[in-house]
Amino acid sequence: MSEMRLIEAVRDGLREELAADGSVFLIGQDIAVNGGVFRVTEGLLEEFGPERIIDSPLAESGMVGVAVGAAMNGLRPVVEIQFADFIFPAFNQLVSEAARMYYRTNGEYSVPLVIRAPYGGGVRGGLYHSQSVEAYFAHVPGLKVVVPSSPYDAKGLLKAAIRDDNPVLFFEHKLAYNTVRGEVPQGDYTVPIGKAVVRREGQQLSLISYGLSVHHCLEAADTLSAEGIDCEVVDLRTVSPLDTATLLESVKKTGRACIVHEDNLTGGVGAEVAAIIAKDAFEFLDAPVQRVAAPDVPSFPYSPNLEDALLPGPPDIVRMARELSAY
Amino acid sequence: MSEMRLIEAVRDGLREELAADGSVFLIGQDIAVNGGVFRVTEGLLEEFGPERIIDSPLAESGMVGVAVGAAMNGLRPVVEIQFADFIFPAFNQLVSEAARMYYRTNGEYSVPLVIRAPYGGGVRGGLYHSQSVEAYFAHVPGLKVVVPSSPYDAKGLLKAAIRDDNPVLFFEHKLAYNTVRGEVPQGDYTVPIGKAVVRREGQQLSLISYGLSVHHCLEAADTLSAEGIDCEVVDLRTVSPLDTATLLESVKKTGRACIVHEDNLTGGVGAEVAAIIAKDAFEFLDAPVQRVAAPDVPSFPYSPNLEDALLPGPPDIVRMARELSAY
Amino acid sequence: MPANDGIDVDDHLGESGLDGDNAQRIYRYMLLARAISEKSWLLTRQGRVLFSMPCDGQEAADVASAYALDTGKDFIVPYARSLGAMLVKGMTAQEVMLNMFGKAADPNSGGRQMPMHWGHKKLGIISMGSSVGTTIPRASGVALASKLKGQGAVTMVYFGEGSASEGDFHEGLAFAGVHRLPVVFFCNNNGWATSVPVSLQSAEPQVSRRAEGYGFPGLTVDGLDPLTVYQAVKTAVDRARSGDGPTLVEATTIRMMPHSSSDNHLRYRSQDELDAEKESDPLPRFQNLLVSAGLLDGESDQVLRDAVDQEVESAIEYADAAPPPDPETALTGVYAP
Amino acid sequence: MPANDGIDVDDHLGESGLDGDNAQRIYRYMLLARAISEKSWLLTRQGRVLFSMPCDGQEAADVASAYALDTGKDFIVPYARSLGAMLVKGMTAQEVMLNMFGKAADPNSGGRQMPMHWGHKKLGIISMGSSVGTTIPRASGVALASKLKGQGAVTMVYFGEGSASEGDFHEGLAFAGVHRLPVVFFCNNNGWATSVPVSLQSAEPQVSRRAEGYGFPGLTVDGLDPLTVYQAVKTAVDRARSGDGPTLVEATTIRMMPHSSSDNHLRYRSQDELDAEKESDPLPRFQNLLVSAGLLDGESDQVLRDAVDQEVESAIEYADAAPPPDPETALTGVYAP
Ligand SMILES: Cc1ncc(C[n+]2csc(CCOP(=O)(O)OP(=O)(O)O)c2C)c(N)n1
Ligand SMILES: Cc1ncc(C[n+]2csc(CCOP(=O)(O)OP(=O)(O)O)c2C)c(N)n1
Ligand SMILES: [Mg+2]
Ligand SMILES: [Mg+2]
Repeated sequence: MSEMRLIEAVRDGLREELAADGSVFLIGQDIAVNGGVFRVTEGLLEEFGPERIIDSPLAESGMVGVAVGAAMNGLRPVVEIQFADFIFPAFNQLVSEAARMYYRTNGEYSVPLVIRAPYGGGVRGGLYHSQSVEAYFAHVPGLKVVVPSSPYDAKGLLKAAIRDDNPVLFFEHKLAYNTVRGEVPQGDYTVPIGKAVVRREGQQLSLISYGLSVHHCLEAADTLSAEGIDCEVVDLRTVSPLDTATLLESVKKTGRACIVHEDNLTGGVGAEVAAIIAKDAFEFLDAPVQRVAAPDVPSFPYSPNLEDALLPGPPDIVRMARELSAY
Repeated sequence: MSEMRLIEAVRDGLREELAADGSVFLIGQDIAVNGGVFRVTEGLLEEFGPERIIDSPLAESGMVGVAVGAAMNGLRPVVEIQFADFIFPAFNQLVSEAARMYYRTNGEYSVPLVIRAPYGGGVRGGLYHSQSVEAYFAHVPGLKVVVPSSPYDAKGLLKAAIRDDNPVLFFEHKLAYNTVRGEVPQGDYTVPIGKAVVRREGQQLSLISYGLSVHHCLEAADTLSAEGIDCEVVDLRTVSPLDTATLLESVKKTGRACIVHEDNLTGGVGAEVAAIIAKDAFEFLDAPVQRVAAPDVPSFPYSPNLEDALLPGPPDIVRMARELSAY
Repeated sequence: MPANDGIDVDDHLGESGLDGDNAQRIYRYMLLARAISEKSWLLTRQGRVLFSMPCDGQEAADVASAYALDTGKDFIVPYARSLGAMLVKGMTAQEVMLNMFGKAADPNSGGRQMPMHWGHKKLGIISMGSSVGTTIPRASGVALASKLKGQGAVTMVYFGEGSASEGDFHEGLAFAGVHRLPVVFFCNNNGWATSVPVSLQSAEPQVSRRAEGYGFPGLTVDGLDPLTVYQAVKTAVDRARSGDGPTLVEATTIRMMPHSSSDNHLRYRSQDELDAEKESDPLPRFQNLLVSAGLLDGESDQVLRDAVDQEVESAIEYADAAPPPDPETALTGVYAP
Repeated sequence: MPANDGIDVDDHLGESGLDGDNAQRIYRYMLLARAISEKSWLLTRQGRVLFSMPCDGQEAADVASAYALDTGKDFIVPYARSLGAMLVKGMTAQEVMLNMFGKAADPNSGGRQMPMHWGHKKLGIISMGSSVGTTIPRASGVALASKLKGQGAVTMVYFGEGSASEGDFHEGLAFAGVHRLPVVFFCNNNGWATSVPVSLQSAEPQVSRRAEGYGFPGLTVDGLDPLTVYQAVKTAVDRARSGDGPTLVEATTIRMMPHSSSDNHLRYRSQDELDAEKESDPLPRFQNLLVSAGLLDGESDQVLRDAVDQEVESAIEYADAAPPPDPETALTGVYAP
């Protein structure tokens, strides 16, 4: 065990999988010589050489298409999209090809592919370097979507994603890279995809979240606890497929649920989670299911006071939790 | 008034807007000489000439990008995507450009653009000629998403879409083109975007839907009525922005809600509608909010008995309604 | 037949690098492709098959190009009209018909995809969906893996000139050029993307001229002559296999039939034009060449045609009777275990 | 200065079609662009501005190309490094600085976009986001509208050689070729896409060679010499305006600074290489040319530089003091009314 920043945990996971499995290779813009614009892949070129750490042309669709083809011919590509915002040119390759290859070939061809991308706001990145894009992909059967909140999970889930025979989208909050620290085992371990975890036990209210927002929930839970509101915090970790058992168990216990994410409200992952709760925990609910999310605006504007006006954070969660528990 | 098929109503709307406003033009694959693969645009080339009815290259991103540019220079492009399934190559142009042009320019530039596309299954079109894609776009602030169910609405909503200064996605169920008929006024009228309508009044259960599925709901409501289950059918017409007032009013009255769509369940429009109901009609609910949707499979497979196994239809709605009303 | 006029048949055969046996085999594959295409069309007219995309007019290009591959080792990334190449790559008439009828035993997709959406892992045929163009970077990816693994395989990807308008064409070719990948880009330029003529795809109708922008050779060949196609593709395949990188081969072909069973080409093409085009049908032309070369006569041709016909008929019979996919399976296989 | 060696300065000026006045104006715009770029960089180092993308090394290309437009009528679709072109098109140093500081009065986006994400409707500058390449079909669309409306305007779109790898490049150019649209595609080939050299974008490093595949001319010019750039672009603009269709002009430039204020180019370029590149800085080179032509001397140059400096300093002062956008407005303007 050693304490690591989230960025180091991701790098660790990549390095170990590259070392353990010769079929793993990385491709992305600026990931080789430059070590990635966030430095996630720093040092990997030196260690694994240019055949396995490939600087891609500025062409996301082609890059993902190439990765799908390489995966179909026995490799395990890990693609870095420089910012999650730039995944859209590759949308067709992901949704029409990667996601449904296994189904459409009746199980003949699988596509063991990982797409990593930094997501999220709060870094003054403006409308195109701040987005959360997980909801688009959580709607797509055949894709898995993972959003780790801790260094331990980041490494363990990434390793699981690389070994998974399905296409996995792996979103890393760029603000978490260097601000979120935690204990990470040195050697090999995986964290299973599709399993949520309770980060904090509580009796009165379930805060359900993923990624950086989990930390906002934990912070809010501390504040709320001082006010006598005892929150449970569920970290989904995987947003598709959802671990409905864990989240329902929590809500059935607390009777109150609030889903929290940084993505905009309408059609976000919170909608699906709320729909599941409303259906399967109906009898247990003491209050309406609530969501704390960014407003329906096209991502976060650049100017700090505009961005700060939109970024959902601990105060928003606290406010909603108070309202819920007073219901 | 005259009875028309839905396809004729769409064509009528296009023709009237082309005639009324010289800045309207159409672009799409096979829409000019061939009149569109579904014949929606038949006769328009002859009437309006090749400068306004343009056969596009096989390049959806380019086509939408061109349309965005033309819209920014004062025209009102109406793009036909040959099948909704082929909208994904243009995803970036729609989400990153069209949707947020107005916001990102602080209101300087608007993008008056309509994207029409036939959607939906039941035509043995297999995995790539059967999809519902509205949920992806309903998540995008800055876009409007319309799915008409009747010829009257198709014409009126299309005309409203063309006159709207925002990008509007307009999905037409390909099975409805020639099977759904209805009265359509000859001349000019519009149906407002963002307004749902109650298609059938009922007291016990709200079936909330859009597009072809509305007809499935109406059919199911007839069956259910014979069993003494009195359903209200709400046709959303616009799935983004949602007319929450109308749908909540219905659910508050009936106390039971089931959302129906052909798109796959997880992350579909039904998730958002369910989340809204669970939150804002909480006190009125006598049963959990339910959804009838396609299972989470990558669209409908080709083989008829595979497709029929997945297509949600009136029997599924009836079954769910019985369950709900027995709750 | 026009295009053979004035050409010394034996020289032409000799230059192509194909011996008589191989030329005969190619001819047989062309006959088989045509027979399947024609009969599939009829099946759609009878309502027994729901969809077809005829390859009539493309047999020379598809068969001869695939013939230049090491079929046991190389990969094909097909498109819907690549039937001829599928046959050369080892797909049987029966397998094709299982696909046409959407039956459970269809090795392409078990009835999950529309007819003529190819993919056959054991044969090295990389699955295609309907979204055109996506195959092109995928082919570069398959070839990248071949290179990294030292597989020694060449990947050939087929697409139409219309599909070459998609951005994925650009991105796929550029990548292959940079990494000198063992891939051959084979463009079937039949002049039409459904109803849209090539003149509306690009002001430069010759797709091969784009290759130079990616730093590798491009050439346009007469796609109606299998010998010419074979020779050009063989050179490209050898080049790829020896590590010299990709080639873009454009074969000019004709589309003798409508785009698909859902299309009516008389809406945008005149009967006269279609009749004139029929004159350059690659089949009688190659038949004549083989006759001139003493590799075929009226009798042996009829024997061949009867055998092919019989093969297709029994494939149809078999496939028609084969069980459809079990509806229960519609829900399974979304995720690999 | 190297590239002027052996060239008759007056001939060169004469051939470019620019008179002395215009040459001086171009020089001033270049100085202004450089000064803004340098000072913006400093502002990021001071933490007063949060982001910048320097255009140092590109001033000749950007300014001279835009100078070939009818700035009152034509359209520009810029990219982040098009500062020089923005100035020529009428954006003031003050407006640029309002943008750099993300202030409410920023005409580009009112502080909603990152710095150097241009767009100014009144000036005919079509808004850009960050997703590169999307601008290229957009430019064809602006030009299509010009053509349909008989507007008589030319659209010029700027992008880097890296961005030319996106599929949208292909789709945008092909469309413009087919419809002979009044558009000029201006590629700034500085050899780098952040840390990725052009050799990894395409095996053919000259982007202009792709034009022939779309049926219109492409050419590569020395982007460090404003006269050459002006002349080439003027020809392309005239061609476009007269209805003869698009041209792809590639200007080879240098990127003297890191990709952006978030980048450290020493991670992938050596100091030696950077030092060597500095030798071809377009500014001293053009300065020398003007001196040789008798259009500039030490004194007038200093006067100019002081004025430019003053202009930028007061723009910074103004912008720094200007009010930021009202947080309440963050929620508004998602939909046009
Ligand atoms: C992305 C996408 N857009 C549109 C279509 C509809 N479509 C199917 S085939 C085709 C024309 C293809 O033309 P070409 O590539 O020249 O091949 P050909 O049919 O002529 O052999 C079109 C438009 C599609 N399948 N995929
Ligand atoms: C679609 C997309 N992918 C990635 C990026 C990140 N990015 C911004 S600029 C850039 C390099 C651009 O290089 P080039 O086009 O050559 O322009 P230059 O910066 O050299 O002037 C990259 C990769 C982006 N903005 N958009
Ligand atoms: Mg074609
Ligand atoms: Mg560059």
